[in-house]
Amino acid sequence: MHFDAFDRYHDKQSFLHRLDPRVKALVTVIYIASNALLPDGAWLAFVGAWIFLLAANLLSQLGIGYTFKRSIIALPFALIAVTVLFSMPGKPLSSFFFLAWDFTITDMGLLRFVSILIRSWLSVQMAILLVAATRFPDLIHALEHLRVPAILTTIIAFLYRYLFVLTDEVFRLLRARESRSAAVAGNRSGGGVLWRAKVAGNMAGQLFLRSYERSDRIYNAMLSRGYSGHLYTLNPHEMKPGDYYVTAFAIAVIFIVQVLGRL
Amino acid sequence: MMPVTHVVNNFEMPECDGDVLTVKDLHFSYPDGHAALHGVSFNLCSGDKVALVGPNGAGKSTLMLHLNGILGGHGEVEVAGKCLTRDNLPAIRAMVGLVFQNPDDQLFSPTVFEDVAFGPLHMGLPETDVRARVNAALEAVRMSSYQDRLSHHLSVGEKKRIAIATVLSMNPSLLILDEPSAGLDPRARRTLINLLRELPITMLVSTHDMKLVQELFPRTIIMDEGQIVADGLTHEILEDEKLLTAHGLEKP
Amino acid sequence: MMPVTHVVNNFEMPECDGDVLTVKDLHFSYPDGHAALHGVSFNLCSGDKVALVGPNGAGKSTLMLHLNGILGGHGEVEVAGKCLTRDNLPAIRAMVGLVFQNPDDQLFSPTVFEDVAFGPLHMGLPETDVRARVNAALEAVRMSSYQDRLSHHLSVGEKKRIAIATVLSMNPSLLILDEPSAGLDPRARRTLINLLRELPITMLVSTHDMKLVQELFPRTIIMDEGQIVADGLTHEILEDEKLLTAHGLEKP
Amino acid sequence: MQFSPTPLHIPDGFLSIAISAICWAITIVTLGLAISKTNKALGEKQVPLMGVMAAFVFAAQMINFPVAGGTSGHLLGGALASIVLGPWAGMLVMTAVIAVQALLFQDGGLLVMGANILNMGLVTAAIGYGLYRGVASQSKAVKLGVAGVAAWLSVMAGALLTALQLWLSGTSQLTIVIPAMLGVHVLIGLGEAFITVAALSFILQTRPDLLGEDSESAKGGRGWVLAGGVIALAVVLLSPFASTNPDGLNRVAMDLGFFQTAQSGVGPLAGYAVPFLNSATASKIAAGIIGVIVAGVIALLIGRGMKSQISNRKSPISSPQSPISNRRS
Ligand SMILES: Nc1ncnc2c1ncn2[C@@H]1O[C@H](COP(=O)(O)OP(=O)(O)OP(=O)(O)O)[C@@H](O)[C@H]1O
Ligand SMILES: Nc1ncnc2c1ncn2[C@@H]1O[C@H](COP(=O)(O)OP(=O)(O)OP(=O)(O)O)[C@@H](O)[C@H]1O
Ligand SMILES: [Mg+2]
Ligand SMILES: [Mg+2]
Repeated sequence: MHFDAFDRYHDKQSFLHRLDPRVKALVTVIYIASNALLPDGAWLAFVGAWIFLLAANLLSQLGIGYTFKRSIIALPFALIAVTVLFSMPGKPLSSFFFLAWDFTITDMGLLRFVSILIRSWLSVQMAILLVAATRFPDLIHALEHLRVPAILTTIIAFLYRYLFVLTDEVFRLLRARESRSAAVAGNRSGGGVLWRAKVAGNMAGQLFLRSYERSDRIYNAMLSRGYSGHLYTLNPHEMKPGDYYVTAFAIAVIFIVQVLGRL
Repeated sequence: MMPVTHVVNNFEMPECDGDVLTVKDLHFSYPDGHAALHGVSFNLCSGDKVALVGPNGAGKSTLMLHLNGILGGHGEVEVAGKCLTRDNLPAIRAMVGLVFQNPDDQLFSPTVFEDVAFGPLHMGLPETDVRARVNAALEAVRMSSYQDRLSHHLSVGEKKRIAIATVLSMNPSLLILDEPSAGLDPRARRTLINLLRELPITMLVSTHDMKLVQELFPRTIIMDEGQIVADGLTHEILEDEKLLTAHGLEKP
Repeated sequence: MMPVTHVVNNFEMPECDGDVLTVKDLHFSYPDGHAALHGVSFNLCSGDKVALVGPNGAGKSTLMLHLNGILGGHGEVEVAGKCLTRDNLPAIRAMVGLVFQNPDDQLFSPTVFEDVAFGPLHMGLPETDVRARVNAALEAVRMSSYQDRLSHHLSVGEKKRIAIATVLSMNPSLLILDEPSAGLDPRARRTLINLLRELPITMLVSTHDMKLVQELFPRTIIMDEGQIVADGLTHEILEDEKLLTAHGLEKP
Repeated sequence: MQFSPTPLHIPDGFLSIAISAICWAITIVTLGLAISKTNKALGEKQVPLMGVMAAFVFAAQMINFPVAGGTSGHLLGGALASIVLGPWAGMLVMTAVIAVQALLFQDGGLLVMGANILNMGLVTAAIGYGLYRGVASQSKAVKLGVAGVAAWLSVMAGALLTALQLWLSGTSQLTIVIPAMLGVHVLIGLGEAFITVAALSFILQTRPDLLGEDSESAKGGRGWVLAGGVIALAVVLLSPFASTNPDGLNRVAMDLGFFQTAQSGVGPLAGYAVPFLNSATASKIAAGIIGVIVAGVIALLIGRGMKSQISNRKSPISSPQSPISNRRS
């Protein structure tokens, strides 16, 4: 089976794809931090940040719809912020009754709610762009260069590699359970909730043991190729002049956006 | 490259209208767009023992997953005259026993007993029936003494047999096995062959082991690139070297 | 039941004193007390291609794990005249390339390049040498264009070949393969056979695939219950049906 | 597929930068400790082990079971991971899982990753391990029972922390977010507890050595029992109070004068993402300093770019492009 569906990388020969992964990771984080720093209702700055996103999108050749479609993932979380609609002091805009409560939407509340959504929407899209235009192994290298401790990047690299192996295994287990989840006429099928939870727990335990034993075998494979506690990797990336210029330019633009937000 | 379709002459197949299984013009694409089946049709009759062969990626496992409704493509699948629909699904799963290639995928409970009892328990049978079915299923694969063993500690060959017992306990009328002999040593393989020969159930078995095909199955279906390219008597198909090599197979 | 030891007469084995590998009276028990090897002795000479066969649980994998010091039992293991000691370990691991049965255990890096470079990097070679070795190894298994591919996107057959490349990049003088052909379809199996035939390295290969043994290896060693019960020319061993059936094997 | 974002994975944009930074600080310090401890205590064998275990937690989160009415329970894994691997390794494993979920699937944001790791990785591991260690020498039934409680509490703790962070960021109203988060997670926590207990009993049955007295996971000190107990107690005491009387919590925060800006009903930091940029003069000064720094960074980057351009031009032959860098040009 192929769970390549997990891999969010989208192969293209674009400017953004060729950029050094460090640059992409760094600029993405700065951009997201900048969004978080923008005050509520800084419309001009939001537009600026959006243009920055559009430009990046254009450079990636992925099409504007690409990140837009995927950004829907953060939408459910917006529910959490709905309460600010009613709770900020301000001019009442409209009010309604619901289950004996009186809800009043204020203008400040609306302003804050919309601002939170815009910030989140822009940030999520930039993160989507990052992983769509950067192969995950390159992203791991970028983390290494950005001084993330080696033990963490190594765990992440293993996680990425075995993610596919183990999720395949889980899906096969789930299939096996499904294909034996039968019923005969006249009986209530399915068993009790506790029994079902126990079966799920057994599957988790089963998976744990197999993963544990697999890690033993992998360790053996590493030993037989000379592993002795240290991991060495080649540095496959070199910062090119263009990479520095792009970083500088991006930071300058983000700074301008910040200034716009505080005018 | 389009697969070459060969017409196998001089046929002497058991005649029936597919009383156990009818598949008609089945099409299926995976979510990533890969078209794994395009237009598969065949029948299985009560008592048939049929081999399903073909190169890696031919679509054998995909086809098998359709037969008890784990995957749902376009086309018609009828089990014992019942169409495969959402409502029929649980009933059809009670009739079609699917054994996966890797017994580790099949066995998710700590003990052999719990695993074999899963199907009957899920059907909501009373305890005495469950025990009777477990005993009968383990008896059939000759593993009665293994009830309380931990599945984790069994050898591959033993696991395979338990995996078969987990579906036998559901009293299926059709047994579907995905590559049952992979990874077994010759002795375990021989035991498995004898077991399959003795089981009095209709079965469809996918395999890469052409010798197994020759020994066990009167009828063979060859799949390649999501289509059935041959369906006929095994001894005739195995004579047709051109057909075999065209689909990456070899004479045993 | 004690294994029956057969003396194979009429021997015409390449004569040497084990210039690549000498194993003398090797004993090993797993921590849980299970005695997996009792008294294994054999030699490998430069250029030998030897098959290691025997039923599940015979101790084949256990023996192979001793040959580059992952397990350490009692007895003598000499690689190219060097005793296997703690100090020699890195040097010996550079000489003995061990490929595990499951390529998913062997390929633990995200990309093919990183995996094939792992061995040379840990030998402390400079970057240009590492790159040269990776290229040569991938060339040898005809997978040069796969450098930047992600390991999890490969098919089983491709993974197997990359797994072999990961040890070839260490320029081993002895290649040890644990069940290389399991799970491959006939076409992929054929490709692998051709690859092994062309590789000009001494190799010891464990397998359940008696046809592979017949086609590829002039010499065969049979193990059962932790002991070597036969060691001789393949064509002679395959004629001895009594020997084969006594150890759960079959003529191809 | 079970990749719908759970209410515990906070996306970017929902936490203020101050709260994100505070959470990052706590997370980084804890992880630093975890790394130095694991480096010291565990052999080189632990690297592949932790990596594969991280993949295990990730995959195990997909194992679900139907509860009722189309909903299903599944696993978070923090408590289970720390019980079987030990607390520090468990934290590192959970960190990797959360990082990959954020990086690869946008399940949780980047800037708020510190908070997500804190809520779902560190606190869950501390509670899970601490409580379990406290009864490690008891009978199997007691161990499993406590593990279940610990798993449930770990989820509640994560939910409570998430709610507090959202409130402190001025994203949600306390009176609503606390009862909502805790209410939803009472059920999710039950699923966590069931699966954790069943998985542990599976392991105890098949490989008891992995959880035995001289296993890797048993090497945590008594300090963990204390830490886990204290955090769990805090959750137990705070949750009912917070959910029945969130206004009270709001009042307490104001009375204690933690935040001068706490005038609105929303939360202490309401209205401004950066409270310390509030007053006009401070804001101007800060803006000036940041401006200078940004200009400096930009100049540095351009300088570096020019330098590497020159060095590239000087030695086109002596530094042949490696195959790896070739593929990117
Ligand atoms: N989950 C999936 N998503 C996308 N494509 C898939 C998936 N599973 C299988 N495929 C593809 O569908 C085709 C048929 O696969 P299938 O597993 O049915 O082949 P098979 O005949 O069983 O092969 P094998 O002999 O290797 O088991 C292959 O090309 C495979 O790559
Ligand atoms: N880690 C272990 N702990 C205890 N016993 C083990 C362990 N690994 C293997 N054994 C036992 O040692 C014996 C030899 O196992 P080994 O894996 O070497 O067999 P094998 O010849 O490779 O078999 P196969 O053909 O199935 O691969 C078996 O009885 C097995 O159960
Ligand atoms: Mg298949
Ligand atoms: Mg073996």
